[in-house]
Amino acid sequence: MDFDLNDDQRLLKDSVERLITDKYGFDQRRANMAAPGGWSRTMWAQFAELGLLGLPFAEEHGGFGGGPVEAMIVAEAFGRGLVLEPYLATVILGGGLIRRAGDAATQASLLPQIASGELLLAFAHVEPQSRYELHNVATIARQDGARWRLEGDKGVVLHGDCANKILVTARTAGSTRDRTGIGLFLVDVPGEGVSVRGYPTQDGLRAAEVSLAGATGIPLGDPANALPAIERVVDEALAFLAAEAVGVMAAMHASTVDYMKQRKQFGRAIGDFQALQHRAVDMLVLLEQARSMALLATMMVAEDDPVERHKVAAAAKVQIGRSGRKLGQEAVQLHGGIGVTMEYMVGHYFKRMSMIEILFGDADTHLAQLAEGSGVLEAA
Amino acid sequence: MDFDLNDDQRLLKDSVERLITDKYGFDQRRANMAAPGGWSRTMWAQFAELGLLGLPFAEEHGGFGGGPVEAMIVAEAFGRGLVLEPYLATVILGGGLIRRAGDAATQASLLPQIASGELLLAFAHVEPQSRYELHNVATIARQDGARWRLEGDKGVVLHGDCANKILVTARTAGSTRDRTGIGLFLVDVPGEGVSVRGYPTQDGLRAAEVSLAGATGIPLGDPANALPAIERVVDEALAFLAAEAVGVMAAMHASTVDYMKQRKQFGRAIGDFQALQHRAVDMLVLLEQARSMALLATMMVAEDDPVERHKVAAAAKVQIGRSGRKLGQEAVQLHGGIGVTMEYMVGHYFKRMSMIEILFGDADTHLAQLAEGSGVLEAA
Amino acid sequence: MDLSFTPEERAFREEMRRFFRTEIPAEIREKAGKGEHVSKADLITTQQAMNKAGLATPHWPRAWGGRDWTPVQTYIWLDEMQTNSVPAPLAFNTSMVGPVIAEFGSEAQKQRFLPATANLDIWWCQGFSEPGAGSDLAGLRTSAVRDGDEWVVNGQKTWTTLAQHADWIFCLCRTDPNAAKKQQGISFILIDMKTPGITVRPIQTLDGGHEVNEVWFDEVRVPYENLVGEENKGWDYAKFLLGNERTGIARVGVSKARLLRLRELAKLERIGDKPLIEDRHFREKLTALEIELRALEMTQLRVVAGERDRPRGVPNPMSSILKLKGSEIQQATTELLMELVGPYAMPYHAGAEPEGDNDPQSIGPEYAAEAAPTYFNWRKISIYGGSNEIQRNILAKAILGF
Amino acid sequence: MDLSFTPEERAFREEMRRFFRTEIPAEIREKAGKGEHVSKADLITTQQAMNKAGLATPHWPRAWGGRDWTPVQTYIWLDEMQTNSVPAPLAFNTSMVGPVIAEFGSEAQKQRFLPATANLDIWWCQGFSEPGAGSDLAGLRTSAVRDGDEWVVNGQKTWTTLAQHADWIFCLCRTDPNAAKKQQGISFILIDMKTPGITVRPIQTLDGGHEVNEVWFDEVRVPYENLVGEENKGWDYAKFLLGNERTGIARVGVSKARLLRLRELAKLERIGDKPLIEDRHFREKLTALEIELRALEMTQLRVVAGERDRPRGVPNPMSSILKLKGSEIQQATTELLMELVGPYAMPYHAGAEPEGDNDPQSIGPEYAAEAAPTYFNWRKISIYGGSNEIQRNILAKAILGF
Repeated sequence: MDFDLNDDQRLLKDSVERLITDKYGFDQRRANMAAPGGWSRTMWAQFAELGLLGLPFAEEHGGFGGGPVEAMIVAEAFGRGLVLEPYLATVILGGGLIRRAGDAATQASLLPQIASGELLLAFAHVEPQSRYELHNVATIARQDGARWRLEGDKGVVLHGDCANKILVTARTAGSTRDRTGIGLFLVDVPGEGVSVRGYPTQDGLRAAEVSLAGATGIPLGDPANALPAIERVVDEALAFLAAEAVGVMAAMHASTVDYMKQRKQFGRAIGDFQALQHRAVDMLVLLEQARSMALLATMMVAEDDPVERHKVAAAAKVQIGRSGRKLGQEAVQLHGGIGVTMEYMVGHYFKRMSMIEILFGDADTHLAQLAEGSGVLEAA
Repeated sequence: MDFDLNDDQRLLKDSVERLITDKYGFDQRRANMAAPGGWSRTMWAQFAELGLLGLPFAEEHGGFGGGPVEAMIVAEAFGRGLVLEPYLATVILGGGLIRRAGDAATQASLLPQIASGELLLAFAHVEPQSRYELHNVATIARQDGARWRLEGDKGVVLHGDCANKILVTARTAGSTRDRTGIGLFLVDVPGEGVSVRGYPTQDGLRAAEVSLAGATGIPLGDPANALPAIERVVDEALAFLAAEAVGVMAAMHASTVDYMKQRKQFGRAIGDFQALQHRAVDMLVLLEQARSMALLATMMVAEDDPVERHKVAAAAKVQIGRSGRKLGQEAVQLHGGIGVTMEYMVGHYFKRMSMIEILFGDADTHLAQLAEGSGVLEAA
Repeated sequence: MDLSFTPEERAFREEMRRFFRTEIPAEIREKAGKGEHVSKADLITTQQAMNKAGLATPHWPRAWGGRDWTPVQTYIWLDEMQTNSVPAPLAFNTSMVGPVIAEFGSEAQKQRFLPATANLDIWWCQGFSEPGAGSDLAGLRTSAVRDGDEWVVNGQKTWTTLAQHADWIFCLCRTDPNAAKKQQGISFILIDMKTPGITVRPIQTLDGGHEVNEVWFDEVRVPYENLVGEENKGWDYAKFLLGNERTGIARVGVSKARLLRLRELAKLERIGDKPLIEDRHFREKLTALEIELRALEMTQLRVVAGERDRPRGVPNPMSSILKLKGSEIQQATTELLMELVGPYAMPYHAGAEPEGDNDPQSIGPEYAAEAAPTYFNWRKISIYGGSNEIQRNILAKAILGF
Repeated sequence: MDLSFTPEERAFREEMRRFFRTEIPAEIREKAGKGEHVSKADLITTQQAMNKAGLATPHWPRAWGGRDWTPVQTYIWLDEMQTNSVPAPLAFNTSMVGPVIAEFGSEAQKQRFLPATANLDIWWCQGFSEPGAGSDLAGLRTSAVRDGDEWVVNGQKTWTTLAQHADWIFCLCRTDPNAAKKQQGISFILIDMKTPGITVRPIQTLDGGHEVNEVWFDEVRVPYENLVGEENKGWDYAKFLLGNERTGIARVGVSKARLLRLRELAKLERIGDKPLIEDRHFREKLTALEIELRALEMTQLRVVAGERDRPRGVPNPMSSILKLKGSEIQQATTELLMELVGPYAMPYHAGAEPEGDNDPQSIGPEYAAEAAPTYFNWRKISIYGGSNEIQRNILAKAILGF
């Protein structure tokens, strides 16, 4: 039991935080958002240079063999910076799926391309009827000679508009909500039968609607049983998002406390008012509880038992979702008028937090699912 | 639309409040509790003298023809006084059941006895398995020649230990949770086959466990279909309890505000601390929302449509339950140490509030049931 | 005590309902009900239809179009307006500057401004808040210095709602910087927005919309006669203005319409193998909110009924409860819509911006488009018009006696 | 960063678990787990068993029975104790007066008191709070005036927990009424409860129990040598005492045991036609609380791990978070038990009182009897030991820098 970072981790943390401090101020971020595609290729190259894009991959694949703690360090810093680039989509989700579902050859071919920054990926799972269920898949994959052809509509594909390849869930057997009969297919973009319509999301990031009309897909792993690998990678994404949320929340809290010390009303700093101090304290408690859950999710995400692993990832999503919403609303409220404008960072944090709440299932959804089980405590 | 009391109502309010102020101080209440049976026969006689025991009954039955507003006035004052006497059990529940389910002769015979104070009643509906379901009745009533004999166990019968007659729900047909086949029977106490074990409840009132082993019961109304009348009377009891809760909450709130103005720490009244002021304000909002719901329940309880009537009564129970719990906990907290002792009134209010929460179903139970329906708003 | 409406009141409600449903264009009500952007032209159309029927300014003095209604009638009018998703008459005109001019203005000001204000021929905006004077409004610094027949105004106002549409602004300006208390020495001045030296800079809100602005005054010359009432008495008029007509503040009708709509939408949205409306957790959340709203409706009626016995223009501190609880409920409806919509709350629709040109209905279900913008935008409800913290201070002092 | 326990730590946990499960009588653990009254004799039995094994005072100096454990070991010891429903060693002895005597007492005081204190041969109570000095402890007024070889003590203490069992009391007394600051001029004095002039008056708590008392001192004469450390330095010792061992304050293990028990009881209780545990609403509430507790457990571990780098005896302000959240969760478990039990939470069982003589199991299900008393009694958790308001003040100042 040791919460200290080792030397490599500390180095990583310092360098990512420095990058965010130097290159991800309010104005720079706005400039990045205004770049073609809504994010900065220059930043992406810097991420590659720092080794961030290959962080979780093995050295033989151009990576650094980083584990959950390394991912957490990056996520938290990215949360503070409200990073726009497709790290979650490409490295955590795309790279994760290739690592967990792809064969050795695919890994050897694609992972180095991710690490170098050439390859951008996206993961297409949401469908109009699916809501947050990963196994709710109506998109069909049919064998056509040696090829698989995909047919269906995918929505809110994170960074789907910049991806060179999209990882698509599609059904090869069974009916829409069956847990088996789901495959994962690599689809090249642009490609015949693939149409991608990109748009900004509410937090200034990007997503796309993807239509598949007979598009060719190459199966990644078992085309009849990709769900276990997908669920594992989504748990990793939940741990990443939890840490990103901690970064976002910590920044909102710090901004609120600062603002309270500076802003004067009735001849004194509003931070002198005890009622507001106590609310800032309640925000601190929310933050620290969320941080604890993010740590726990980080600790458990490498767990092989899918039930225990998912339980903690889902619990973290519940905690983050609830704490983050409350903390974010309080941060905006305590900033007053400027909190609801685009001109101050706190509102942007609030918007990102609101989208993190939604990604891969909101708090109520995960709580409902957890409640079906036997609880989240370890029996004595 | 007029929230003012008419002259008679104002007179009633004045006289009940004066009675409470003069006769129901902390020490007098404690003395009443120490009396045999846990409440004061002298007070009961005064209630009779003031006309309170016959308030809801027709003049021909020795009553005053009071309606829901009159009941609300009494309930709220009793809430402030934490009245121990069996008014709810005898007048609202017992008298209500006789009015709603009894035939003319029964009414003519029993209601005057209630009004004069001679007759004490109790309503036995809870069973070990029933929880809060009124239609969950395992106690059996069997016809034995001209008589009905009852068999079963009833629990937590409010003021069951002082009642001369107990109104017992018993099943004449169907299975335990059927809505039909339930009768209501008058059982004399003492009586053969009736055993009553009294005890104090957590709020200092009284209740009893009642065992029926072949006891004789006289049916009140249709022995196969008493549930509609029972549900109506329980809605009336819910409206009464809502108003009583408002009295309790208002007293807790007033006590808290007073205490905050008097209690000094760090050289100033704790009421000078803004964080505590804001909490007292949040309590005020809870109180006023609860008061509004109690008013609405009062307004709707005479409604003949059972669905609309029950909807509002249940909604009031939800509101009262949630507001009351939160307000009570805050009242105790803001009183500090003395709030958790028997030596200060606020704790006794808190305990009564906690029992009101439970009576005839807690907030979660009513919310769950309401949520099955089509909502509580009136469509435009 | 009679808690039901009289037959006359019920007939009045019918009349209002019929008017709103037949005389206000359905497409405007529909847009408003869905939370979509309602244009300047829509607001003018609506208010002029109401004004024509004498329903835009019922609380004004009778001589200027008022109706001498009872508080209950005013409540019913407002409730029907909100429940039927009719955009309210522009508050700056009918609830703020209009009553102030009617009460304190000169005869010439009344003639010149009141009919045009009632009919929205003049669009007013409010110049109160400043960067350094938000909750602490009396700390304002925009100055007006007399120079012969003119005022010379310098300074900056902020959070000026819809200033981009406004023809005129009513401003609080400091006219006596040496007054003993900061509430003294403030005057209430009417300024034509076309006057040279005025600059309007938009402030983009979180949802991407343009509702509020900064307004800069640089040596702006205003006729002296545009002063309302007496010099240095502006604070009194502002208090009168803010105390006016506070019962609508709970926006019960708006929340009611939204909750009814949520219930309908939850029948369309699916969770797992069933409609969301059959999900117990969602239903319980929705029902709990409906209960809070019914209680608030009753609280509002109690305040309305109490108006009868209160002096005019003196705000009832109980209305702070309406603001607190009303804002909580309104905000909760936006959270519930976010939850209802699920992943399709994420796309940002440029069409959600006022005067935007995208088609907001092209991504995900139509009703999803407004979910996040409304959630973000409505955080303002607990901030503006006296933040909820200020409301708590008012209640602590005025009701609890701290 | 390694967030798992080392093999040594896991072995240590096994050792503790085995000890608590085999050496502490099962009936005592069962009573404590159900929230039933644990008698004085039970507490003595438990502590003496622990002391015999060197487990009652691990955080004391080694010379007096301490173990030089790492913070993580101390945490594991405490966690296993709480999770297995073992009544903790009497805090007044092992966490409060013991460490103060060990640090600041004379050699004679150590010899005389420490072994007996560790073994609960002496039962201590705490004389800090007074009617006028609760959260503002430094405002205390009980005086000790030197008279030759004696102190003469006059005044009143309150909220004195289990004073009815106590052999000795450690008191803060004002010894210099003219000190410049009220924190100065206070001394820390040990007083035999059998000394003439001491009166103990019970205070009945809401649940009907007798846990706390008023203690009156009327010309109580105490040997001068019972002063601990220096005259007028008592406030420093009190701060040392209060800063000692704060990580147990979250009572995570206690809440864990209660939540696991709630899950079991919910299988017994029926709602409609099924066990309560199958009710979605109840399950979700229970699960949400479990999640909060897991987060708190982790927060506690973070504080524990941070202890290593902190000076001894200086409280970590982060422990205020443990108190705040820990009390919320503990209280929430009592609410959940009330809800679980339903109507049978209403009967008042005289047997629930300490030393009462009724049979609490005779009305309703056995587990129902403790529901309301615990709900009522545990409201104290957010009040005593520094109220949650005081914890918020500490955090505002020490962590947020207000």
